[in-house]
Amino acid sequence: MNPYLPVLFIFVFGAVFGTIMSLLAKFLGPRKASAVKQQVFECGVSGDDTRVRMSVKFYMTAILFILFDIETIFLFLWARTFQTLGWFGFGEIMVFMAILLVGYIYVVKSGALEWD
Amino acid sequence: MVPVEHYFVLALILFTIGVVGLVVRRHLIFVLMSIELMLNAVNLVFIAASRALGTLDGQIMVFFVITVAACEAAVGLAMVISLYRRYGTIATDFLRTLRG
Amino acid sequence: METLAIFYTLAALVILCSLMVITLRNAVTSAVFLIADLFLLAALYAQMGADFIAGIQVLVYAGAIVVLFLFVIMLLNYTPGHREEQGEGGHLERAFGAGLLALVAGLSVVLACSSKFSLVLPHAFPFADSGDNTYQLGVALFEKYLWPFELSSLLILLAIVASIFIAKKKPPYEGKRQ
Amino acid sequence: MGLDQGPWLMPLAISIVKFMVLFVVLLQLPPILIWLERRAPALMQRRRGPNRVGLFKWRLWGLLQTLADAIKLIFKEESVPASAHKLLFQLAPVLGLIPALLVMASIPLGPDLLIAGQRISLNIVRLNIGFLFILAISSIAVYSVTLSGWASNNKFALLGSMRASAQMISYEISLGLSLVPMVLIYGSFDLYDIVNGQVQLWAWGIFLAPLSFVLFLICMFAETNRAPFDLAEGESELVAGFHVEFGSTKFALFYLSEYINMFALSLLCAIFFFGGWQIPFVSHEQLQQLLASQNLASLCGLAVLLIKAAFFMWLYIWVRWTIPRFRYDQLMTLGWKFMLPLGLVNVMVTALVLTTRF
Repeated sequence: MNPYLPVLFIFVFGAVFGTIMSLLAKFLGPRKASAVKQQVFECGVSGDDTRVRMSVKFYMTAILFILFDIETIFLFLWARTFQTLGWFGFGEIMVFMAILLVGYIYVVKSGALEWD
Repeated sequence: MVPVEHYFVLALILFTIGVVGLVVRRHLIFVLMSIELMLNAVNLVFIAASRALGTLDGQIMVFFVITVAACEAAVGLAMVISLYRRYGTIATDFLRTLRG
Repeated sequence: METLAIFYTLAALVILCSLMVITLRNAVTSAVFLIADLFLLAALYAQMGADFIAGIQVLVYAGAIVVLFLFVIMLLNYTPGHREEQGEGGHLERAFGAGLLALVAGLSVVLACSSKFSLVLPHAFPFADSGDNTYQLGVALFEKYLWPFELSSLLILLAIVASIFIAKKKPPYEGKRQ
Repeated sequence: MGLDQGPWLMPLAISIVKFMVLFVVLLQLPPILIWLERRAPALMQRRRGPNRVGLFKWRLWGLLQTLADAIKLIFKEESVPASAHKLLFQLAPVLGLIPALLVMASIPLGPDLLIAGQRISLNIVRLNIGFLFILAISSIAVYSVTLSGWASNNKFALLGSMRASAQMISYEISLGLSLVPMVLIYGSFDLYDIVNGQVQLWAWGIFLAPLSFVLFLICMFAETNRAPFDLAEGESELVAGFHVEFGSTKFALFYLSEYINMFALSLLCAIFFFGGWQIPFVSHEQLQQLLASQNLASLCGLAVLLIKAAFFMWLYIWVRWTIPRFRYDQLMTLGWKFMLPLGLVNVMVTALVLTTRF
């Protein structure tokens, strides 16, 4: 059997179950919609505009996440093969990480990780 | 077994959709997403060819393409942020007037 | 036979999602379809025996790059009712795009129907999938592709420095926000 | 790879049956855990906690309180904000549930059973890439958080979701890095191989890679947005974070996936660092001889794994009432300036030790 077949099944099952669950409330619960009830919950402050100024820090976190995620992938691949590669692979990955360490130091120094 | 040509045709269609998105949309975010689509079309060709030829080189190329795509997205979106903070818009039509 | 059916289903979904990505008005829904697209492509890769690549496709592409896209879209203050006000492509571009798509669609139908279309590639070559090709992939990467591997670390370094530098730079005046 | 790999109908049917059993068990998790989360702090703080709801004259320590809550939750009126994005508002809870189920399904729960001459493995999804699949799938869970905040078009929800997703992605790196030494030591991505490498007590992950364990434990809490890292839903500042607009069954879905994720991470912690279903000093073969039955021995293994995982579930609750909430800058500093370098050093040291030994 293709090992991805159960994955497909669980995917479909989760989607169907989740949709049914979230639609269930429409039929079981009372339905008395009113304009006030359908406002967003903002402690009495009305207005449906979410133009919040987002901090650019969130975005910097996401950038760093991508780049270090790729590093992790390379590390995983190396970890899987390192028993055959031995010292050679170790040296290779050390160079790789040393180069990325420069980037990490730059990030720390540049203050991109300082949340205030 | 699916013949390798099928994958190539699919990749061709995917790439064309990316090109069309690039031409039609004038919003930098969509432009970048179209580029991701095009890169994915290339990845598909690499993997299909790698299987057809029975080598792993294509898969390793995909590895590098994904690395490049990540870097491209990071730098590209950094520029989007920077442009938006500076001019308040990221429509390519407007940005074209910045020449010179 | 089933394999072919699965391929056609996946391919149709990929094309559908990609079209959604470039046609939808709202950037967030577009990004959601991009996620679906990347997922389906990962399924195609897995079907071709490239498990590890499928894994990193989901992990890096669907799990990280699109997160970045979403973060930027939210940073640009897209709200659910929001549509981009300005800067849509003109009629010329639209006509060109539609024409190109029609051309390629026609071409691919012709290609799919004609039995003559066959590349020089020895297709249906038995792929060396002895179960786990992650190991072989790793060995190939770290031995044959040693230099590209090391150079990719330089690329990542450059990307880190460049993106942080560009995004961090404060604009000379914080104005002109509509 | 395709469907043309031998018979598929029967194995698929077996997988579906196994998954259904698992799913029914998972549905019991939230009621029991919520009950525990109310009673345990009551015990710690010398009060009673909810203890009234029971059947007729038996109070059952208030165990039926959560059942009553669940019924109430389902029959609540659902209100969708008028300015919300309707489609994504529906989609977000489902997007959280699917990864949780997939992760749970790919964790092996014990040695194989032997029923009617057929080997039945106690896991459902077993792929070539092993636990990389788990990492990949759990990285999708972030969208549930991000999209739910955005789709509800609410300032608090948006802010909470941005915080929560930034936190999740930050700690995902450390989570991945803390597992690299496991691959180095046991030489495989397959969770079965990792457990089979831990037969001896001294070969358990916690003894071979103690730093990995610490990192993994911290990431466990951060990834599930639990206390002390629950500031994404800090009641006092952000009302409830990303799911403030979600009520009724959608809220129940968020809860369900949160508890499934907690359980999955507890199981993974037991598998990676505490030998999975291995019992110290008694190997599976010895146990088989002792009990004179393979199935009994396997069920013993399952029970042992569940006990180990239960400890970590208890730890979740324990920590929640012990350690105060972090501040957001502290959280990010911890993630990026301590966990990440420590994880890298951990990988290097493990590799160095292993390479010199070969």
